[in-house]
Amino acid sequence: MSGARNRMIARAAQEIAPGMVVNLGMGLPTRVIDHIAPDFPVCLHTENGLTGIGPTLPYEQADRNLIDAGGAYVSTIPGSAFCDSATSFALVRSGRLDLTMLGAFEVSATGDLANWKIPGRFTPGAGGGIELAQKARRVVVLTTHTDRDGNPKLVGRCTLPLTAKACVARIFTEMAVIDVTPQGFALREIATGLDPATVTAATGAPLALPTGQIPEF
Amino acid sequence: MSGARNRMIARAAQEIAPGMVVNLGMGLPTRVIDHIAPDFPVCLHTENGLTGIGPTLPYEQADRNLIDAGGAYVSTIPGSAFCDSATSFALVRSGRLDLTMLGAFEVSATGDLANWKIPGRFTPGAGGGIELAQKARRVVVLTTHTDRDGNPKLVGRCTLPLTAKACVARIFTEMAVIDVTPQGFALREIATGLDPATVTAATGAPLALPTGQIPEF
Amino acid sequence: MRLPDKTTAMAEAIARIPSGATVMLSGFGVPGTPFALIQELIRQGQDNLTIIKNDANETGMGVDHLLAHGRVKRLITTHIGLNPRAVAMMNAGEIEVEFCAQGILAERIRAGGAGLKAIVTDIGRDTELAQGKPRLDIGGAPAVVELALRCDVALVHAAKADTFGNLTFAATARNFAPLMAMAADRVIAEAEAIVPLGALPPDQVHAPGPFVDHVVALDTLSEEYGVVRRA
Amino acid sequence: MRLPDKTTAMAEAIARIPSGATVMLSGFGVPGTPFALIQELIRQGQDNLTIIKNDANETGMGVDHLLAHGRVKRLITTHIGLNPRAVAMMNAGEIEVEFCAQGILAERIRAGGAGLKAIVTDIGRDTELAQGKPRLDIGGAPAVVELALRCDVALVHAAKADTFGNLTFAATARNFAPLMAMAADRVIAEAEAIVPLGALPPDQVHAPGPFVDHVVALDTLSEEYGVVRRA
Repeated sequence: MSGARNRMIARAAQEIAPGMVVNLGMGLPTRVIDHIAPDFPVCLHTENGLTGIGPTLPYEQADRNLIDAGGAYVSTIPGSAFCDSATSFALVRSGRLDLTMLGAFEVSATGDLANWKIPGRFTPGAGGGIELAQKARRVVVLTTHTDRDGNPKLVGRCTLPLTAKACVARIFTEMAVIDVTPQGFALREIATGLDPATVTAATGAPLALPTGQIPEF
Repeated sequence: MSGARNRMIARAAQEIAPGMVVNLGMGLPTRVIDHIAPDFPVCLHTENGLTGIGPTLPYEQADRNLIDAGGAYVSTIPGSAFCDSATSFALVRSGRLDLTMLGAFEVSATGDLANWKIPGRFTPGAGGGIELAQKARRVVVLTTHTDRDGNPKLVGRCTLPLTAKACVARIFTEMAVIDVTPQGFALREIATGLDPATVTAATGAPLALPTGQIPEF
Repeated sequence: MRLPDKTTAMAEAIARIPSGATVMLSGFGVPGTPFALIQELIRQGQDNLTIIKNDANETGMGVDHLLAHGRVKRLITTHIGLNPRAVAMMNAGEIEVEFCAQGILAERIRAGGAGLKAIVTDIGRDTELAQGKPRLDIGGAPAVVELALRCDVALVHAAKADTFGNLTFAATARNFAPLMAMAADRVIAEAEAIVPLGALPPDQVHAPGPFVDHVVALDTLSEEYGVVRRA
Repeated sequence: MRLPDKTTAMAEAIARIPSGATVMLSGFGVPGTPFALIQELIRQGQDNLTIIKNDANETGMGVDHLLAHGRVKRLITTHIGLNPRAVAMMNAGEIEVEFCAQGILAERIRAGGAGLKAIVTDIGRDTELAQGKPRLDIGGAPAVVELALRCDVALVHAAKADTFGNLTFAATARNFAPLMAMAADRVIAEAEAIVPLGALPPDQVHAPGPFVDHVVALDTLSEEYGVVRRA
């Protein structure tokens, strides 16, 4: 993984405030866990029925019955609790989830998220993504700035089937930290060594630049 | 309690077939428990969250946290389980309750049951009665044949607010065992020493008599 | 990662309840009723409350104190037959009472706790309890739309709580507590014992900590919590 | 009173499933999937099945065997991304797939188990998953009516079962099992250990015995139950 991507993940970890209940989606978001200090007060939730996720375990130490929603073998910490799938999503839908970090195929300038279906190519199903995107108190996205073909993933309007409308507050990419504002995308921070014009060029919708110095990560 | 009433309760106990899940409502139905043999295979359910009710306990042995829905201090047996109120009624509504025995203010010749409200006089609320009456696979009623003023409780049509329509299959009183049939009330068994004319006179709707000998209880 | 500490002094927790609030109370009869939190609510004086509880307890206990002190505007319940004051106040128009089938009350609370808008059921279809409620045809049969219930604050009684708010309940004292603990903007749990993180096995927790905001220790149990001697 | 014995031989229990049945399978990935009951179902040959499961497992495991043997007509699920065969069969029109938001699948199953007709939710409102579903206005906002799901037979995996069918589940193997165990006309539970009545403390039961019809002992656990070694 590139240095910029690692710095993006470390930067995303700072979104987590003390005392939060947080769900980290599959893929890049899961890596955020490596940047949370052991004594940091936070409850990590996984939708397959665990509150209080502990460190990921290697094959030799894994419990066959204890995984996260991405299939990784995880552990418990003092104060963890298991619950069934209905209770686990009750927590999500009733507003107890302070923050979720999700992956994306596309994010629109109005915060729409598409991350579950590429018609004709890949339809894995939405899993728990719709509820996480629609009901977490704050939704941030971790994604590469462009897809494999170099096309922007930050777009004016999603072309793929939606996961949820107007849900994304902030986007972390290897290039930038970008907020979704009532006026559209707004650049907040930039990867060290990049200039704003490069980010703008890789973004599929207008990107408002801050006045003055742009913080780097 | 009169001998006839005791015999009625003993007779009602015979409704319980081996392997059933049974809920015994407040009042007379609760007394049925005294007529179930210790080795009889049955699961008694109480809607406040216990499957597998054990014997009622005297004050000195009572557990302050362990009551039935009528407020009696009960006990567990090997294999009992506690659950929350939602799960407890899930069992009732989803068809897992084979039999319930309920009290009644009125039962109609079409099996309508009224047992929760006497407008202007007594409105305690229905508690769990509506769901028990509407969803148990078989609903039988245990009641005095007439009210305190001597008025029939078995009537052509209920005048009191209904608990559930067309739910009662059989009625046990101190006078008789009476089925609700498509043709209305039908006498099945009679208390020892009574003649059918007395039962008919105390019943507020036509009562079909069997041909031949009427079994006694 | 470590899990935050939610232990709170009782007065401080109850002070979060404003007058006019909707408050859920766990308990079916005595078991599970948060008598101590109710007493503190009475001491602090909040009034004009909407109370959601299975029953109105009995004379001199729990909800009855709130009624006697004139703190209740409205009661959503299933059965008040054991509390003559509740029946009398209802008949006199001093409180509004909304009756609900017991399991439907449980499901409406659970639906609120599960972030659902409503449930659809045929329960009570033929009764006056369904009057005025929206109807829906499901598979050719008429059904009733029962709206989800949420509240500002839920007060629940637990046997044990850890400092993060994981709760366990004793025997039939569980009843409505795990449901109400999901359905409130703020959940205050009183516990007979507060145990350290890790003392409750994760597969034996009845209400997960993330739903709970405040854990309040009960130093002693008042007489109300005891076995009721009946005639 | 004593509680009835529901222990049943595996072949006898599975023989109650007819071809064409709707079958729920517990499990989220490996944990909780009733691999042994699925293998017996394959051995007996029932086909034309509607399967309800969170996911389609992975190649060579659980649901994948049913797909490979052509036993599945329809799959109601949330995510099949880890099973290329399921994706390919769906794309080729060899199976029908109904996708559901994961928590809504859980709630639809639970609603079936709770004897409700439907739930009303705003989840998926803006997605194609809600297309064609009845709409309802709740408090001025549009919501979707999601029908309750029930099945002919639920196959669930338990860590422990007593002879009456009280079940406990290990860690995240719980997931859909307690819900499916409520929502079936017949529930068959395979258990890693069958314990005598009284061995499970009544406040630690995850699925109460009255919901369960058959308890099947697992003598050994096949490789499918183990930890998956990933690249």
